[in-house]
Amino acid sequence: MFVSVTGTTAPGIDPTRIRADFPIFGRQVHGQELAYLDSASTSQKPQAMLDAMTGFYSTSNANVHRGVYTLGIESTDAFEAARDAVAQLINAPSRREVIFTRNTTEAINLVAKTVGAERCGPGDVIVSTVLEHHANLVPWQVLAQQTGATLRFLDVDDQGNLQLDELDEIAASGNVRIVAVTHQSNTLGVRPPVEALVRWARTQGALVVLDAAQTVPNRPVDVQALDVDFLAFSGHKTLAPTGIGVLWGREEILAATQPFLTGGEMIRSVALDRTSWNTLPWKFEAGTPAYAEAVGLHAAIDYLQAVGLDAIDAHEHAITEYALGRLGEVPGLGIVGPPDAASRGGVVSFVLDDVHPHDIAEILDRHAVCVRAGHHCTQPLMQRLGHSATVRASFYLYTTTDEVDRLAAGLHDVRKVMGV
Amino acid sequence: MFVSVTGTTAPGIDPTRIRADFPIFGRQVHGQELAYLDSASTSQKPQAMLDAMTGFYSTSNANVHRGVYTLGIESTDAFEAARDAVAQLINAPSRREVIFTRNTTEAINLVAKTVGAERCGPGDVIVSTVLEHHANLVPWQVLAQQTGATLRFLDVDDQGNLQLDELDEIAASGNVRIVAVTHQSNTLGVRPPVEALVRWARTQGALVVLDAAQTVPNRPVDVQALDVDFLAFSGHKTLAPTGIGVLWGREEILAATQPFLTGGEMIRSVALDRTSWNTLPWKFEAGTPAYAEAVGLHAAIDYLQAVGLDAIDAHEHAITEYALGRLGEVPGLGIVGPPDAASRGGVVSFVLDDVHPHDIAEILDRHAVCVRAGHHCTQPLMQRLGHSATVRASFYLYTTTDEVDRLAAGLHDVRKVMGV
Amino acid sequence: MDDELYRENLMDHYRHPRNHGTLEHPDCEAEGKNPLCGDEVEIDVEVADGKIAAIRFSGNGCAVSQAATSMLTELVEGLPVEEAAALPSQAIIDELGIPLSAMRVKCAVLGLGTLKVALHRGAGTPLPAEWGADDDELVWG
Amino acid sequence: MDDELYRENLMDHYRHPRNHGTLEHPDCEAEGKNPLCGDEVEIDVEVADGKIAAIRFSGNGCAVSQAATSMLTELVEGLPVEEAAALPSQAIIDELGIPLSAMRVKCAVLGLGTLKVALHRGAGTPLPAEWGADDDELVWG
Ligand SMILES: Cc1ncc(COP(=O)(O)O)c(C=O)c1O
Ligand SMILES: Cc1ncc(COP(=O)(O)O)c(C=O)c1O
Repeated sequence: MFVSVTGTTAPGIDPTRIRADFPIFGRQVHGQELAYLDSASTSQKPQAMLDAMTGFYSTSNANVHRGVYTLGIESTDAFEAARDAVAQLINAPSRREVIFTRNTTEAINLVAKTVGAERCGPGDVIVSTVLEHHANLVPWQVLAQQTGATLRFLDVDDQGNLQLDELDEIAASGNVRIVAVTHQSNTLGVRPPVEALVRWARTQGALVVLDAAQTVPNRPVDVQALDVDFLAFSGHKTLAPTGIGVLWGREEILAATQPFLTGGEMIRSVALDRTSWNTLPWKFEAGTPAYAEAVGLHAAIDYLQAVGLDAIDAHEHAITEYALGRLGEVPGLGIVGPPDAASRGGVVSFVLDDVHPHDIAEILDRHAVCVRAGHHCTQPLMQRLGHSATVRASFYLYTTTDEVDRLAAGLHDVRKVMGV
Repeated sequence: MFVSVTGTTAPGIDPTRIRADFPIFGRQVHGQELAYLDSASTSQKPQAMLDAMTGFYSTSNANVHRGVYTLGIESTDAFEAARDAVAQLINAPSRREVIFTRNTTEAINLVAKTVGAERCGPGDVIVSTVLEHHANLVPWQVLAQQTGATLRFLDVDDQGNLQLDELDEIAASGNVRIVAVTHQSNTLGVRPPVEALVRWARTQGALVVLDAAQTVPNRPVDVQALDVDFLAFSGHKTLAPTGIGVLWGREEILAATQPFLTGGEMIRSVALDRTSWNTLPWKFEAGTPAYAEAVGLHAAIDYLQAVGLDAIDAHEHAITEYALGRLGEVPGLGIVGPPDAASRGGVVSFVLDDVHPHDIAEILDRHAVCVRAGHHCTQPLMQRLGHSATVRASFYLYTTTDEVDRLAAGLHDVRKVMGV
Repeated sequence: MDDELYRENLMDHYRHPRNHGTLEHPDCEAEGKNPLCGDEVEIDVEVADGKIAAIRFSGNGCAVSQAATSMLTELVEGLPVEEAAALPSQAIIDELGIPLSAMRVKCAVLGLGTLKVALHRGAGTPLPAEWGADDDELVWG
Repeated sequence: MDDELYRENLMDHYRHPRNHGTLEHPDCEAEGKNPLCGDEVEIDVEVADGKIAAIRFSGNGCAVSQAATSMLTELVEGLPVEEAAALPSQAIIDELGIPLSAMRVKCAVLGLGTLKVALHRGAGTPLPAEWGADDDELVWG
């Protein structure tokens, strides 16, 4: 194996050394070190990122794009350098295509409420999947209701593998305008066949919106290789602060689209009766942006690239394989989603006999093991798979096999406490 | 005078001591200490606020409203405690009325695109003023275009005082639905007669949207005493981080209004064909919120309240009076806006002979004096007053008379360099 | 591990719920749901002489929600309807006797809320404002 | 104060702009605007034998924008049109000889951009992509 999963030896990632960069791992819960297995929900933050933000506030803070004085210039430069870092991270053809939002959710709403609203109407079809996080589902539901377009969902099999057999029927049912799909399910870790879907969307003349909230954090993502039209992700899942996300979109589409929010920054000139818009990317960034968070995102990207996104991907794969093995030893435990580590990310959902996931998560917390319990903002998927809730453990560059061992040990204790 | 403006003696604020709490004032520009006179654009940050955010990330960070584990509970509690602090700051009747946004701009857009879009149509009238920041002007322009409503602007006199003489004519012209007005002009510092406007709006059955971006930071603001329906402000102007703002709105209106952005957090339940919304305030907060920024905002509010908003208001008033005096000594300098300190905030706009404001700001920067030059996101106001740009100095709790003296000295140098 | 959280009494109610099932001829009934967790309970009540003569519940969800509802049925059986309808949340939290986070409090009071909805429906009295649809994350049906 | 920023040469051009005014019979003309700052310039050009025979400008704005345009007119007078149309931004920045922030660079190149728009219009050639409306904050009319 390329990556050490014992947490101590080269080559690849040594999560134990990485953990030393994250101050929260100095924290104890119930007298024990943290086993933080909820990175699919949000990531922890390296000191370097926190220092970058604090340092920025302490030396260069001023509003961006406005001041002609030194601080204002430094602040603007730092903000725009973060945009360059994002463009480079996802291999965007142009920095003008990188729009800062609050999070993935706002990024997808922005597309739905601008490009989507302009392009959809009765007779048109929007395609999504039952795998989606609510963020890539509800905005399309609302768009369909508001425009009269039809919303169709691709189904999954019982392990959550996306089914493409309805594509022909969907194509025959109307003009497919938008295909909105996740790059990786936040609940199951499964990665749908995005390439095939993109090829099909191209034959339909449809735009593809890729929800990359679960993949930009942990492996190389290249918008040009993916050949999608829009891509969204959240800073807080990529070691960066809350309050910042990214929408990447093709320049020719964004340039031809009316703005979303309006106000300062995004205008060229304003008269009482008429306003003209700024150029890209600022046309889509109304008001004072989260510029200090952008500085934090830049530092987070630097950190991720210094570790190496290929290495992070390999580490997550290895840890997931290890976790599937350890969880397989817990009697009564059922994996929800694909049973193997192939073509999946660092996320494992499971149930344990008829013990309620909340009880499991709460008992695990007594072991300082942090996992999520619930529907993971994917209620339609849960319903499709016949669960009201699951427990989810998710991994990242700082996850050790020791944490996985503690999860497994905790689950044995859950069985004891709950008497199963 | 209640407040010392010499910066050293009691009672009231001692800005010199306050500055010690703000790490950026340790910074030098061109070998000189900062004279930061651009707080109307954004505020500087106290160490206590930075520490609160870093401390939060280093001990309790987890996604909110989701985890049943200890970190998730602490994180949620911290986020919701920030909401309570905001509610208390502006005397909101209920915490359910406090919605976190990115900034003032998003808050106003939210109102325009939900309540505004639901309530406006042909024959309806939206009233705004030529004083407004673009953030409280362009969204209403767009709303008028999209709904067929008419947008009317109240004019100002040559000093920027709002004129109410057209109200009868406007009332006769259609159903007045929304009155959007600033609590204080960010360009002139002038405070329009909001009370009279609210009384008039009540006779029309119109909703009042108050842009309080320039007042929440520096004096007590009470939504119940103001009797408005919506109020917006930005964290970054109130000692808090970028990436967070607040919309306060009346509960009965918000409860009856469809949501804005959709996705996680803001739902109650999601099926493929139908979604029901969460209760207030979360119905209007889609996706992972800027929860760490909320923690920062909470610390900023604590800091402001420890200093005392009445004292800050008095200090700004005193500093403004002092500045108007010193600027009056500069030959060729013309104040844009009211010439006196009565009923205005800590903002002074001016021009100097025919020297371009950008040249002024750039030369002042060589003295480490930070001021803004331009239209201050109020192009219609500038046009109305016959200026293409002004220089703006703005003050806050950390502003000293020494900084004002350095501004004045810098302006004498500008005259020399520019040969006027 | 510190298993204060899942005390024996709680686990006993969870594994052996009291008054579990349904009533043939309930005078009032209601169901409650905590959509965030997926906890569900249904409660049937028979009233005689202004008192709760019989009560049964069914449902599924976490141990806290189900045990709390089981305990609740024992608490209120025989009580005057008004008294049961006025039972404070703290009563049931005390009965559970474990530390509860804000999120788990919702699980704990789901049964109580559902009972109150049922009783108010039976009496034809309006629901107190704090049990209204827009005031809490729990949903009644 | 360190007045490197506003060197004598720059201030001289600002106070005494060269080639200021308009032409009676320009072969081509254009105006440029920097909406963020409010800087404006108008440029008239007479072409003879493929060279810039005469050039005049008017406008208002900051010292950098006006001085840079004044310097520009001296730089290009007599130059072949193609050569002037290919003049790099750096040429004018060097001519100013002062440190410029990104924001001030826009002021500095406003005149040059406007001249290029005029020359391309006169020659009937399309504007190079980098001078297109959506590619820069400057606006041409
Ligand atoms: C009066 C006023 N309204 C609105 C805004 C916009 O604030 P933001 O850019 O934080 O959205 C500002 C600040 O620039 C302002 O001063
Ligand atoms: C796949 C996926 N999409 C969208 C989201 C929403 O992200 P955010 O809450 O940051 O907007 C998430 C995270 O919860 C996610 O995992």
